[in-house]
Amino acid sequence: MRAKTVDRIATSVIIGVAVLIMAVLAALLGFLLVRGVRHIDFHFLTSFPQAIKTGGGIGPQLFNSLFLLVLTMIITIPLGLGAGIYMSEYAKQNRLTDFIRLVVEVLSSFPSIVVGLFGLLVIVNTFNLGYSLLSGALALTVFNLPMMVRLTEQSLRAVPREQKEAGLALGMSKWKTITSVMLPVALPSIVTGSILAAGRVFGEAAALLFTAGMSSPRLDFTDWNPLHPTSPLNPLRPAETLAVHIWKINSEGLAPDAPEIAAGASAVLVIMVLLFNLGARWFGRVLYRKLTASK
Amino acid sequence: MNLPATDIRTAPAEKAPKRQRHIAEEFRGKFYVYFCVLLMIVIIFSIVYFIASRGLAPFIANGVSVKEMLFGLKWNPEGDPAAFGALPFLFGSFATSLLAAVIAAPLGFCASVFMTEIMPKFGKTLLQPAIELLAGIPSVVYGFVGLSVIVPFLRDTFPGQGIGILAGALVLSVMILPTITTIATDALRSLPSGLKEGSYALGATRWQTISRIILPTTLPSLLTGVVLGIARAFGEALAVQMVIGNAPHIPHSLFESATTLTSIITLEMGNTTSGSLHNNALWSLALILLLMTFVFVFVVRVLERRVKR
Amino acid sequence: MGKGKPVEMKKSFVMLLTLVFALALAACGNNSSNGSDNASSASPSASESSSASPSDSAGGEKLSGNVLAVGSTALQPLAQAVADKFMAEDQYKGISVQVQPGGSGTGLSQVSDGQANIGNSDIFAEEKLDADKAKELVDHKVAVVAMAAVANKAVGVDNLTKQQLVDIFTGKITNWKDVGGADQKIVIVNRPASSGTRATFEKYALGTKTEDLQGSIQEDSSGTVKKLVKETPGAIGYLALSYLDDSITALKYDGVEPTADNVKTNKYPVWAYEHMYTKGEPTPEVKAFLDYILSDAVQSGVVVEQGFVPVSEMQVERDAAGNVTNK
Amino acid sequence: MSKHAFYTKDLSVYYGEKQAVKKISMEFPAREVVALIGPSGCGKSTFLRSLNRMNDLIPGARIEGEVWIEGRNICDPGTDVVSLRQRIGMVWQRPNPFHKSIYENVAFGPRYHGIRGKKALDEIVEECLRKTALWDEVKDRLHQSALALSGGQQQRLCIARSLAVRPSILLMDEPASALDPVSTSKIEELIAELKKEYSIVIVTHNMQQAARISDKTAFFFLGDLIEYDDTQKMFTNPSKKSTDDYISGRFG
Repeated sequence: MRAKTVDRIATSVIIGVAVLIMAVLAALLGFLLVRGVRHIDFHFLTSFPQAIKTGGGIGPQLFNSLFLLVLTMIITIPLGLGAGIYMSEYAKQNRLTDFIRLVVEVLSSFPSIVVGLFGLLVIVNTFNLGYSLLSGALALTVFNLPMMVRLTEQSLRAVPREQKEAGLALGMSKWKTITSVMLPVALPSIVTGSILAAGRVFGEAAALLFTAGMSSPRLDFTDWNPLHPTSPLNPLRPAETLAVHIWKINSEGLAPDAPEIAAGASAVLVIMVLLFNLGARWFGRVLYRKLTASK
Repeated sequence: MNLPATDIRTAPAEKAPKRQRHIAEEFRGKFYVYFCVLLMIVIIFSIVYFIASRGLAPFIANGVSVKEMLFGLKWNPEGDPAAFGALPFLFGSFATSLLAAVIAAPLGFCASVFMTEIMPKFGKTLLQPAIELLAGIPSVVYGFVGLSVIVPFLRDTFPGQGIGILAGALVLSVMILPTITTIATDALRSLPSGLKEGSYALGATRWQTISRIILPTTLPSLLTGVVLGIARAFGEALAVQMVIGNAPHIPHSLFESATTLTSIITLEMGNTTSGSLHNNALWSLALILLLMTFVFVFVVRVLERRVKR
Repeated sequence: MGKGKPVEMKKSFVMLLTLVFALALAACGNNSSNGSDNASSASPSASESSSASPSDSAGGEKLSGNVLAVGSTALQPLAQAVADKFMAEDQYKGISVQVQPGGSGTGLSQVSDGQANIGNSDIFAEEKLDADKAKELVDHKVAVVAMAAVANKAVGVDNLTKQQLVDIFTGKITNWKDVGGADQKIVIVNRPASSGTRATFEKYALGTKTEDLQGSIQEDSSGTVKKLVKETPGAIGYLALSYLDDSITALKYDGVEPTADNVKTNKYPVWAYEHMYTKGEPTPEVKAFLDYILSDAVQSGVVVEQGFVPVSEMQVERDAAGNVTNK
Repeated sequence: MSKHAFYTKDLSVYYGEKQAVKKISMEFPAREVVALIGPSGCGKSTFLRSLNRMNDLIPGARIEGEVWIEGRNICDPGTDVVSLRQRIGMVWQRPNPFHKSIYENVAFGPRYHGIRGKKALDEIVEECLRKTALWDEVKDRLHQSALALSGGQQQRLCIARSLAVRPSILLMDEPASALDPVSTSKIEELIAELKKEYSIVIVTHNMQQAARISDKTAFFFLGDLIEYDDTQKMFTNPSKKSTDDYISGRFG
């Protein structure tokens, strides 16, 4: 009898905690969205920020965040796939592999600020890339790479062994088997995972303060030549991302409506992360269905 | 009978170049993956090298003693005499991250038990995405919410100014909850179902099964999650800096301004000139952060080895 | 297979070695090219600026190139606003000015190392850099920033003497009632010890260096300081004049109100120059920008709008050691 | 064509320290079906998988001895395993079509081996699908995903896929054990058809199946080849007692 009472109490505590977590999340989202959403309109999303006047927008920041994300992914995905393929297919069971595994683990747990400082010292100063999108993308690659490697490794390992053997049995090289037979099977989970990882890149700020910089040149959205300094596509220009912008206006904002802009920008950021989350699931499912089931 | 083996690809002469092709293809592929792996190794070594090259300078070139850095109570690198005691920062970092883990760990365990044992369907469709969403929210947003909600709440409820270790720990606990929960959930899910069913078959209640069978067997995995959570909390910079107050002292209470390693670095790095002793002392703190990462990874490894056994 | 394995391992080892070697080579190549980059142009993103017309700008030819200004977060909004205006001017169309915050220290080290063309700083270079490095830098004072001690509205005090301020910031006075205000514990919202703003405040308001007190708050950013002072009962801090508004009380200093007019005459002494440092004499496009920021239109326009005091209107001058002379 | 498609000589396979296959020498006649039978873990699958060196993939696996196919010893370290495997088709217990369309599943191999041109590929696809009696079932949906097919169809597609690269030998590892009886009988019919062109080695747990489809049967036990003879003799009058015990169901 007593055991049953204890069981009932414990169960209700656990359910209580689950409810609490949901409540915290709901409150958090509610707080951010309620305070922020009413500031979001087309003008806010597309116009330039104002230093001391009201009515500033977050257009360039939003663009920078997305562009930085694309740049980071362009660098990370091929490298991450390569190293992930190594870990799952080419690594032999020896000390070297253990060591590489350790490297991946350590790399993924570096604090972002340490990576940012490293970026400042090496990428920004020593390699002389300056505060730029490229520097930021390289620093973000440092975090994202281990995630991508693990993701690729796990996804490839989850591919049934018979798939690989089927490729090899047709007389294909191992490399061809991996890239043409195994990767397509692993693709849905890799895509889902990397979109989720991309969401994290989107919100990163600490490392970018030191690498991508905290301001943008006055972007000229009519000039799409990547070599021009004010072109939005120039990877060597400094760029303030949305997350950095929130940090900056929270700390230094002079505009009278700085709190509203911060709230609006936070809401945009959270909505983007939400979209990434939902998008990743949806896209992964669609991709899986497309690659497996009949149309 | 016409052997199909010879009707289309007939000439053995054709085989030779083809064989070359697949060998070349394999070589290119291998070269590429080795390059990627090597790049990772180069990255990690250069991170350690560059940070150490700056971070060790105060000890080597300026004669700051390691003992002072680790156990000194006074931080005043531009004072006369300069003082480099980083103990308050170490204390702040450990206090906030451990406290955050103390808050988040039970919550995370309960959530994962809920998701695996009590209402798996609801957990999988609602709670799990919700928790993953918590992981995706940017840290600046957490700092913003902490400063706008948690700090005023603590200020009104408890003595003190609201900022301090508790505020930092609360913010961090929400941030590391996903890490702990996800790993705990994975561990619980991977339990052989026979284990549970055996226990139920003996007439044990759900809670008895959970507390006597499930938690003990998954303990190392659960601890792994907690350690990873602590590691994340330890390295978090902006969110903590916004709510902790940043006084370079060991606080007397949870509601008094304190500093962490990360917050002092973000606070002062921009104000110091590169190459100055003060600047290098900050790099030393970054080096400590780096070394702590190694410690955390080591602890996780030890725990994982126990899981495997 | 038994025999095949070592062969394969050897192959991969050779491959690794080759890679290491190739990378090392690439790194060397990179370094040397960087070195030459540095020599030819001051700014990393200004690889095109070396092609800028060198010294014939007097001939009325259009200038072009990149200018990178890095440093003080306090100066950044002003510099950015001026840069935006500057680039909108027809005759400077070819020049691209980029302003980066990052802190005075970063600005000074980057201009000194040649990574930036302009180093923005709240303080004199002599106070941060080694003497020989500081000597290479040329100072351009572009504005004056004044700071006011500010307090939470509920403390019931609107004036503090210098001695009272010192006592508060050194922890001798811990309650507002001791300076004639409400019975409320004082909460200090300070800047980090390395901050230029704090250095100015200590030098000209307190006249002494202070140490961080137990329980005091250190925030580097004006926005956060303002928020905390506004919300925390009994809080005291200090802010640039541009951040002052009705939500907080700006304290008089020895009875003098912190206004631009009082700053110009040095009646209100808590002010400092905003510096733009260049390494050696500025290149033509940098000079064009500096001249622009010092032009009357800008000084009486954007500078005042942003709450700074124009340098030209200062009736006194102050050197790095703090000696004041009348102009 | 020689009498033997291929043969092994003193072939041993080790997993780490454990010897899974013990010095087996066997000859496989051309264009006949050889069934490998024996209780689970007797080494028959391992033996099969070492015939195209698929065991290379398993960490810790090691081969000793010789396997001679088309005048080459494939266990020789210098052997080009990749080219070798093209000559040996393989079919697994569980159907494992590529995550591609039906057409691509078949065309993928030949295209990799250098056959370009839509027409040539189309011909191969049709030919292989016809050989596996799949053509009529799928000819209208060649470009749909192969994973939408039923299990039995998938297995036949996998056979078609391996035929497309023109092997001379087919290795089948319990190809029907995951299928329903109807699909199983289709596969068995197919095997009977295919042995006109290919030498087939099949691992099976199903005694009746071995008796129905094979020309010769080998009985494995604990890594040893106990007996290898014509199927008819094996099932009616085995020379070893343990073979008799196994076939009549007294153990295993």
